[in-house]
Amino acid sequence: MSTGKFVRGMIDPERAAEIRALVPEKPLETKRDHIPFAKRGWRRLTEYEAVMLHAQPTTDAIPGSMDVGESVQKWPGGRPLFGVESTALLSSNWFNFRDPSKRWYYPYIKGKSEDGQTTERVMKSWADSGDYGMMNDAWRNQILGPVYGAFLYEEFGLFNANSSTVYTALSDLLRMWIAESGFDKDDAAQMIQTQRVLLGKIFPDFDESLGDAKKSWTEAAMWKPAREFVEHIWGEVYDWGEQLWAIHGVHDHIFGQFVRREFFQRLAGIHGDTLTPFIQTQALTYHQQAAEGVTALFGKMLINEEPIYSTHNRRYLRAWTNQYLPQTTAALKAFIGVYKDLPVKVDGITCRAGVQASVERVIDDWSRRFAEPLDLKFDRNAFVREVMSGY
Amino acid sequence: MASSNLAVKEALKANPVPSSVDPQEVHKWLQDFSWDFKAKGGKYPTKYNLDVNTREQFKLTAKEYARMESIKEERQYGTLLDGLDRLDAGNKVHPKWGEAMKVISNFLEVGEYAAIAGSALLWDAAQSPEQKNGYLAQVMDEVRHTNQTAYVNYYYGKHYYDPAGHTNMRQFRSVNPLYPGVRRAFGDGFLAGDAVESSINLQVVAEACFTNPLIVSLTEWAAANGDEITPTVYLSIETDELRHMANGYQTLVSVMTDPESFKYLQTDLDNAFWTQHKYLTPFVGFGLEYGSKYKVEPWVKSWNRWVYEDWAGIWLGRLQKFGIKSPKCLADAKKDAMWAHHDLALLAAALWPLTGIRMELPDEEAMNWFEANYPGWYDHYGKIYNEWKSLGFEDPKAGFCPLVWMMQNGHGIFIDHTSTLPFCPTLSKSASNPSFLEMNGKRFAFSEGHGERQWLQEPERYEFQNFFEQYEGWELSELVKAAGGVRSDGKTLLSQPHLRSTDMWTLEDLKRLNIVIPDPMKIMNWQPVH
Amino acid sequence: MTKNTNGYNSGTNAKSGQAFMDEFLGDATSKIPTSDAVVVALMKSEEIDAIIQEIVIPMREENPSIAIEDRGGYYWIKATGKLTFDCDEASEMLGKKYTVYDLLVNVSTTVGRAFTLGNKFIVTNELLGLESKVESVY
Amino acid sequence: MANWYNTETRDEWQDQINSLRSVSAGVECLQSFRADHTGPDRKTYDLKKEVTWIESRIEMRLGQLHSEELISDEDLLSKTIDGKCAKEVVGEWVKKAADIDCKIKMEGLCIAYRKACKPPMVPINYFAAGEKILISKLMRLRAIGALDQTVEELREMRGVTRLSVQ
Repeated sequence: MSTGKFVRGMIDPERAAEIRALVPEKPLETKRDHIPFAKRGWRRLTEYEAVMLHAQPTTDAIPGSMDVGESVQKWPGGRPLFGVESTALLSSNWFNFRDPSKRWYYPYIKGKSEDGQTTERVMKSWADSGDYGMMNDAWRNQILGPVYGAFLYEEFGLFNANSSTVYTALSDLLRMWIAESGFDKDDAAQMIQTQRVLLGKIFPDFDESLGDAKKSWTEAAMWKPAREFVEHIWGEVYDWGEQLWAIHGVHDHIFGQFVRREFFQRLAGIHGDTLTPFIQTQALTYHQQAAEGVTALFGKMLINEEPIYSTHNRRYLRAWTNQYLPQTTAALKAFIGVYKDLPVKVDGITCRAGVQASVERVIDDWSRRFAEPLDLKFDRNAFVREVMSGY
Repeated sequence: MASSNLAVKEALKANPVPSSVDPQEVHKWLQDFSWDFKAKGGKYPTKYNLDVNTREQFKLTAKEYARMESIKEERQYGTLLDGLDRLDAGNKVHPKWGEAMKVISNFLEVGEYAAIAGSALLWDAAQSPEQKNGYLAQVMDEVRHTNQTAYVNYYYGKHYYDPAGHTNMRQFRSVNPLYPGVRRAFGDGFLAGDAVESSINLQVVAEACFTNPLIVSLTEWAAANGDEITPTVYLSIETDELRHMANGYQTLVSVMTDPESFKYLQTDLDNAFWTQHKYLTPFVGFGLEYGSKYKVEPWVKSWNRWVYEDWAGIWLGRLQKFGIKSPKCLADAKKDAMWAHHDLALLAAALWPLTGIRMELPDEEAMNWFEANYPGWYDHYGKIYNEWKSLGFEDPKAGFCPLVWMMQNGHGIFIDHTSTLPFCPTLSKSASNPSFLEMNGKRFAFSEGHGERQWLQEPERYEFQNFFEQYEGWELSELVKAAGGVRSDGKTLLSQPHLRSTDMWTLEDLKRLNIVIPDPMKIMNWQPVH
Repeated sequence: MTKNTNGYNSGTNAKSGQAFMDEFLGDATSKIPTSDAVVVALMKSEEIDAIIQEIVIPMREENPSIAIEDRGGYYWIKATGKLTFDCDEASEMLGKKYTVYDLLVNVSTTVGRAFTLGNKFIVTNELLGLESKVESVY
Repeated sequence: MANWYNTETRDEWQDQINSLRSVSAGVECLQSFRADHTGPDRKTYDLKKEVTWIESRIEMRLGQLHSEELISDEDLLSKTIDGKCAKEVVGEWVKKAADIDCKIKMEGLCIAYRKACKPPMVPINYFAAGEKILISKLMRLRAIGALDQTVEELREMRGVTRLSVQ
């Protein structure tokens, strides 16, 4: 309840009358379309895109920028705040990117809030109704303890790797989408721990602390290639295009999807664990949205619709894929040994044929989404053979 | 009450509800989320070692952050799109203010946008996972704020009777001589440099100090002038800023406990304070006092409360016992708080065709208010405004141009090479100590010594083209037209020197002034001082 | 005019015109001061109006230094020492679930060190991390 | 592609850049452009309105020519544009900085590093890693005592000439 002491122009009769007298009968300008100067890109701007496009105050050295001149204050040594030096990729207009999920802050954050609210209800129901009683003890203590816990580090590491991509990306709509993808990774790591905290409350024998998980992540052979990928991309790669491609376009679409979907989501059920699939569904959705953005950025914007630098960009994407695919292969091969330790074995799912089908599913999906549209050549059967040699 | 609650808490802790997980229960594990490896560490240059054990004060998880922000968004857009829409709020704003918001919100957007990347730089530099999580939330907040500040222009563009300028300021600002300054302080200053220096610029000075008057106090001026749109958005923006201020504070904590790091801090603090103050003090004061019909309180008093007594006193003052000292520029900053916005207002009026807004000179009532609160104002500024008015400042047929008047009366305008702000040495009442220098065959102008020091110490950071250099040789009406400064009738200017809907200036009127943009550092007879 | 030294227009700001200018620019104020106060701005809303009436105003009994000012869209509060907003208490008073993060929806700014502690929101003059630890209830 | 701002100078340079047909020609063009027109030690400020725009267009063209070369992926990603090991080249610059304890000398080295190595001369992953080390050192050397030097001392240190209007 306001004290009413403060004089507000809208409701104070004297001021309101004075203001009303100044408003002309007809608007002074009939055109109300926002940023009328903007290029359409590959589709009509959404309301959000009209609000955001060209918010980035960049120099005109970055193709597509609206500003003129040079950035005013630079790093010591002379590095500008945003510069084309930050990636080997080239574009005729960095401002052409449009997020295919059409997410902007409000719907994005609302969606995540809804995910959180649903999780709260699901966890309560799962715990109160005694659903947890179905869970296999060994699955809980040998898999959800160290293995699921270790996967938290993969997600958290990839979250950190996104800091430099948000910092250096070359246009506004692109930066928004990347920030959301980075935030999703932080969330995915935290949701694993949220689940583990709940398990710790329900099961006296479950230790939610992260000591064993971290030990597994840093020392176990099953995580070594994946961990080395994460460490490399987090600590040593500066090219933000390379980072995005390597994270979302290669590693996470093959290794991450396998671990989340083919391993945890699929196998939890046969171990009486109905909670993990629910939690991982969120991470799968987040990955899907990241993958769509990657497809739009690399496939559509930088290759298919790029008039000048398409060949150049394809060359780099191929080179990066050739660099990171073997490491992803090694990561999956090392991880796949985990099937030996599964408490419950089900024919057709955990047997060699079942696992090979899982491997084929992720690699075929990757091939269809990323390799084929970009004309990236790789030996699919050799990939499957190599991965399965770790089984 | 407090003690009984504590008992409840303690009981809950001993016997936790097993079916739910509090966000803070998850947050307490964040410090264990990281691991050590050879290549770990920030990717960008820094002088500092950030402590891996630094904590974060708000203890948010991603999901709880999303829930909280989602409520903010629902309330804000609900108010705008339902309540204020039905009230026709866009047309209940005093035009003086509705025009000022064309520039204020757009310029603030520059800062919010740069802060996305600035927070990402800190997310990269921080070693403590809690800090990284806090900086990440700030990245998302800054995405939100860019949306919000832009949405104020977008909303005005849809609902206010003069959308021109609200819709296309992102293009026209390129020719506004005040724009490079906001790019420097709010843009580059937030992200182009040492992460800790950026943090001090962004979080410790711009956010903890200047957003209070810029975003909180400004809503009082808005409401007083009939604008309920801006308070709805800006007060909601500021609900995120306190976490950013805490982020900035923890950045300081994370380097203060390390003597090797601490020794670099005072230099960055002094530089960041001057960098931000140099732009924000005049810009905010100008926006509030000259962009309003109905006054709230003198800018210098707001400055005294928010900047000097509370920010300096509560933030820096308490840190003095840990070795933080007063910025050496503080006395000059206070003088600027009194006068710099009046200096800027005079130049903005002189440069009106390039501002993109309709502005009018202070009327008698405003002049009285200025004189009462800034004794000596009339003799210095008021007289000039009255002379300009009598010479036909508003009249498109009079052929009067204040820029020409200034040159004819020996009042040269230069651009300060560090802050990029225009200044007029002969008419300045703020902390002024102009100097003109030549190095490697190029001439540079500085309005005062603190900025000159910054340039002399790090010249390669300030290699840029100022307004005069960039547009030298352009005829004024050609420049305005090229940059989108004309309305949809193809002739009437976006910018106007009055608020009426009659006698509006056209391109032809501007062309008749026959102004070709000069570079004063080239055309004047500069000689070495011996 | 309030006599509270934390009042909105107390100290130098109680003066005006030349007297204000002389004090503001005087030598005595050319160095940073040290203040033990904290400031909170609460954006007006249903819940905040109730919290001001039922929680903040009664706090003055224990801490008379608390000053409250209506600034149009928000309430400005300044106090010496510390301000603690207990959201369990607010929840009981509002008759609905109201967590500390719900309160933060309408906390428009703070000056001082602000933090959450369980379901409490606290702004303190203490230097967290230097003079005291960042505590957690968990 | 271009926004509202364009000049004849830019058009002329764009034609010249488009006519670059080999990496070696591009490298020569970029190196001489950077030496003449960029940084506080540039030879001339004649192109100051256009400098970052022209430099970026040369860089983009040169990057394109580089990726068209018949070199291995490994060489594309890890060698300098003239075929040297990027890691070693950057290592040499870092080694040069090791004994410098003068901020002016360090500043000179950092500016020279940028002119010589900024992509596409050296791939960003190597260039930026080197820049991190060099600039961190420069910033440390600069920060100590920075507030104690008077403006007059700084002017002398820079060798600037004071001007006034006659």
